Amino acid sequence: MNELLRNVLFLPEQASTFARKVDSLHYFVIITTMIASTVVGLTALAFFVRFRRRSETQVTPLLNPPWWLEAMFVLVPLGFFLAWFARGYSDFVELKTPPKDSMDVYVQAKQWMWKFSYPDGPNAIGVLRVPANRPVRLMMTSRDVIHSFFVPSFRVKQDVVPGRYTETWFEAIEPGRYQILCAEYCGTNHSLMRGEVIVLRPEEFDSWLADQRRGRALQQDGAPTTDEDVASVADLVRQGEKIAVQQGCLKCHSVDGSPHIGPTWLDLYLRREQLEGGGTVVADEGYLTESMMDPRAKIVRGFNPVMPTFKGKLAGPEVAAIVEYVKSLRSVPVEQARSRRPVYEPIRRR
Amino acid sequence: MQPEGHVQEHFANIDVQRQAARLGMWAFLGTEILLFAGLFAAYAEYRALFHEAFVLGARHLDARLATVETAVLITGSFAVVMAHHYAKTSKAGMTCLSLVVAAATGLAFLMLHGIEYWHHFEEGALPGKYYSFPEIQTAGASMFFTLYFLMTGLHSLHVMAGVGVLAWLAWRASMGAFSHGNYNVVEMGGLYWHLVDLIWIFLFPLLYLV
Amino acid sequence: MSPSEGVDIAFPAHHYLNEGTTVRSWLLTRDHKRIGVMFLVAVILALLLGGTFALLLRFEHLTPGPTYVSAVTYNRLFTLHGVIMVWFFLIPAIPSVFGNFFIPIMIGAKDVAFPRLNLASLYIYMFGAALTTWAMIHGGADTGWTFYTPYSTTTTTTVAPMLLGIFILGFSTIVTGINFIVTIHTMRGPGLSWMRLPLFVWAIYGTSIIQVLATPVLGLVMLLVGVEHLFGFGLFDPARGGDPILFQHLFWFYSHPAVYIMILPAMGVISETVAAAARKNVFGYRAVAYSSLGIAFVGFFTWGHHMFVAGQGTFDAGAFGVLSMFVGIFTAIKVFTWVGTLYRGAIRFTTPFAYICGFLFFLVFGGMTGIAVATVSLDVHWHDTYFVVAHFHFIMVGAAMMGFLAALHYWFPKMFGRTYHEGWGLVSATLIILGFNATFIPQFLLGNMGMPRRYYDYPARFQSLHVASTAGSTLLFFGFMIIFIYLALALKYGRAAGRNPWGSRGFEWETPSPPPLHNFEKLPVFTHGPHEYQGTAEVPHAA
Amino acid sequence: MADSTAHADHGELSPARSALIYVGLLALTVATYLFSRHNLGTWSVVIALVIAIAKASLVALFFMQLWYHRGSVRLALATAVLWLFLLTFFVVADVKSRYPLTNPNTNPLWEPPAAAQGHSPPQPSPSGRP
Repeated sequence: MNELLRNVLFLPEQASTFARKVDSLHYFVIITTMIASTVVGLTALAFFVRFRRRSETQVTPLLNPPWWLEAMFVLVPLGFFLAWFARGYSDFVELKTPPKDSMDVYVQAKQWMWKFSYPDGPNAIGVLRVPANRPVRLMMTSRDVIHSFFVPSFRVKQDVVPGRYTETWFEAIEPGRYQILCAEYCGTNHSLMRGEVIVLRPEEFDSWLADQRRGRALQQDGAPTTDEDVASVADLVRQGEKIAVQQGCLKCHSVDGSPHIGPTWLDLYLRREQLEGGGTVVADEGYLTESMMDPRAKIVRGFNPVMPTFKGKLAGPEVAAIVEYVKSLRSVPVEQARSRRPVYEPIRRR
Repeated sequence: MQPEGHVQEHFANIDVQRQAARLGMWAFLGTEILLFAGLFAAYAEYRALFHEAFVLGARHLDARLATVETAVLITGSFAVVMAHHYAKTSKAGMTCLSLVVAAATGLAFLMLHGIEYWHHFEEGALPGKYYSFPEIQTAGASMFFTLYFLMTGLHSLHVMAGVGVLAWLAWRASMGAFSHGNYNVVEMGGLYWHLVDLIWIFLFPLLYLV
Repeated sequence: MSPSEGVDIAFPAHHYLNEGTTVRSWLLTRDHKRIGVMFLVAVILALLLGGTFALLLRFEHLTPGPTYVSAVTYNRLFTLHGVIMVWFFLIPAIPSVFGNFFIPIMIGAKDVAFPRLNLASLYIYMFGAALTTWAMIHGGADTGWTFYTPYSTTTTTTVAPMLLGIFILGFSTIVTGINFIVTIHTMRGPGLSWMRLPLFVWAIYGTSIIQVLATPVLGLVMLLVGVEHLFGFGLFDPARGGDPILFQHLFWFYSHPAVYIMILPAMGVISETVAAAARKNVFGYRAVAYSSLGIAFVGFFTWGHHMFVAGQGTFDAGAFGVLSMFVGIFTAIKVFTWVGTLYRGAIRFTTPFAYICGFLFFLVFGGMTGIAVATVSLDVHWHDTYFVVAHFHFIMVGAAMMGFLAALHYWFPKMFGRTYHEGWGLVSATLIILGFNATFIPQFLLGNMGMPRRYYDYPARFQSLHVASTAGSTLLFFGFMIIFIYLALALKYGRAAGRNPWGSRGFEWETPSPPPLHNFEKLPVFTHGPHEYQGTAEVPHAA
Repeated sequence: MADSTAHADHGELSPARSALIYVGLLALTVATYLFSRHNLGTWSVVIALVIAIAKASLVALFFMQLWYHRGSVRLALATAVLWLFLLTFFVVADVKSRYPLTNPNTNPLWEPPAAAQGHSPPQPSPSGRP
């Protein structure tokens, strides 16, 4: 039945857990719509044939509906609509709250291409590799205008707002290749901004990831971008360390916890810092990047404001790499596979 | 318009015509309120986001000068109410005088506001990419001044339009056009001026005091 | 009802058309009927222009790659199609043409409340149209009619003049809205209480409330985008802390009520024409009257369903989702009433009735798909795909256009005193209904397959449906051409229609057609509601 | 829709009453200024708005003579103010209930779009795509 209806309505295959749930509501809504409109059309035609005008001076009675008939005709559609809303909204909230153990992928949309970077894995242009049967959370941002990440087979779509992060998640259920399209108008080649999600079996994915991390598979998937040097070093964290050394961060920030000119980076991530002018701040990605761009905004108590600003000197991906590097400096040993942050609380509880 | 209140041919009587004019004016005032509604919504959102920058920005603005401006506008409103009263009791001279006073308060408001703008131009507290004000550097500071200039700028445009209307009414009053039979136009001009004052009554605390 | 051929009816000697025949008497007229006719000409020109853009878009989609237009031109074409059809045809169509012409006649008034303001509305519309045409010739914007920031503020195409053109046009809508509200409130004839008002007047009253309360926010948004585009104030610029989603809030706060500005007058027309075609009183007058107001008020609470996937909060998504469901019930009441009016009526199949049938089917199907798209989880897949394109074209071309054509045919005898050729009317109606289905049913399926909107080049798997849709659109185009041909011919060669060719008990059929300058020989006194046919049905052409 | 056609204005705004209201408005203006001098935290917003609403209703009811005209005229003002509140409420509710990182200022990673400004959209062919 599901396959029949899916083909009749030209729906793409259901390749994610969310797709199957949405399609069942979809069938119910579309079938009710078709029935209702044909019933109205046929009744109108039946009334026409039955009550056509027989003579010019024909007299028609004055009829007004009893209140209950009118009330029924309001409440019955309203009942349908509210039922659809209830089911629809619960699915939507579920789509908006990614599960705790989902794998993190950073997505960067840029005028007319997609770029995916795994926190502790490789970068890729236009091709997103994900393991099957595991939730994947996408943290998406755009470099210029609003785009929209849309995978028809997963029934998932989320606008990508410039300068901010929007998030969505999906759990692919069967391996295969599924097309990514941009759904929000973003300029001349909005229609050519396509990509591909390649769903691999979990063990296949882990071996691919391991290869990438060892930097062996050097050739990049999809087309290399011309105007941006794609980091060849597989590991974003190691790349962050390389940049931190180049930029001279480590001259002031120690990585082993010893006191230095600037606060140490060991266990810095998610630590509550006491600020100079009173008040505290949690050192999350936001604070880390802000203190790189605008060091004097929030000074940690006990340190003097000597840090130069890196605004304009560090591009977005480099800042992200340094932030990853800071996050990886933990006195507790780093678990390779799982990424634990940022901590997600379901939206409802807050 | 003949002096004794010309009833346009398609209205039943003078009262219907006045009620029609009043309803039409109020519908227009409704559109003005909604025009500013968009800006109030933008103000509410950005205040919720950049609370710190908005408080610093408000503290930086000259609240004393703004209080004087509010008093000036309220005086203008009072003058218009008196003009309406005089027009109804056919005192052409007093109507013209109070309308001139009202227009003068409008000009005074614009001048005071001009001084404020000049002050901001000097110190570089300008909207968007022109923002180069050293004192407030927190996130969203330029947003406060963007909203400040948009809201007060749009309001000043309306004050200018109001002064134009009042001047035209004053000129008509000096020609003796308004009397007990025909004071409706003064009431309409007054309604518009009161709305301009009403909007400033809300702009004043939101931008200068909180 | 095709007027009986035999009787030759006298064409009234004096009427508003030959009151003054100089061009100056037309350009400076304060007669609401002439302003209505001038708006009709302007609106039809806009329809033709917008329609040709639609055809260009459809032909471009015959093949996936570039067919005959470059990407930038295609983006400009769909922007212009959107802007012209929304602001220059659909919003002014029924209120400014038939509202202007018939509201004073229906409520027994000589003219609208502010005649000079009414003429000003026409000239503001002309000025806005001229500015937008100038912007169109100079490249025109490529941002879509929604002007989403930050693309609209960072694109290098001429966005500012088009924004100014729409800003000015907004005033024309506001002024028309104010005019009608005051006219209906203060100038009803003796004995005409609110509950005896014709349903078309109720619909136009609801539309005017939306026009007056929603259009200022559009004016502000156009101003803000223009200022941001030219001077970079940073209100929506993400780099300076601005929020592009705030623009969407302000834009859709206007644009969703705007779609009710487009559909509500059409519903008013259908309420009139159904009662006249079935020669029966409307089945539940009070429900239809209040539902017009219901749509006008509740329509303002639902704009967020355009932004479910734009990054909106889950609370807002839920609130807007529920409220969108409530708007649907008012349309449901109206549909129930129209079908109920046909029950035990005396229906004659005329061209307006053909459009009524088309209207009913498209409104129910379009409306229900609208509710489906407002169901939050389904919208995630459908948003910005051809499913949404098909939904709003079902409502705008399917319902609002059918309403406009029904009004044009139903009131053509009253406005111009002549009747059109009934046979050609039915031919064009069938062509349009079939052509419309052939154009937009495939687009529903395209949307399901995941074909995004505003795509110049598309993956090959969508091609067959695009070709079907293009074929349908040519059918639709020919349907419209036939209408304009036989209506233009009827202007000159149509038979004199007489006072009441349809035998309708609407108030507007009391005056001769075309009506005299001040609408009535003597002011009517209202003793009963409209469309009350019980008792002896009046024989048509009683002079 | 209370019907308010053609009925005489009952009662008038006498000069004495309008002078009284004028003085009241000035007093409220000074009061709100004084309140704002010392920072009362969130209370300062509430007080400022309460005083502003009081002043606004004085102007609307007496100066604009809503006190003397019933019906549709009041409805016009009430609807406009309700729409203002409606728009503001949903915009702020959206900002509060959004995914936190979608709001501005928590992510200064974003540098000014100097690159985007210079974008000339009609690039002949997108990088690397057919």
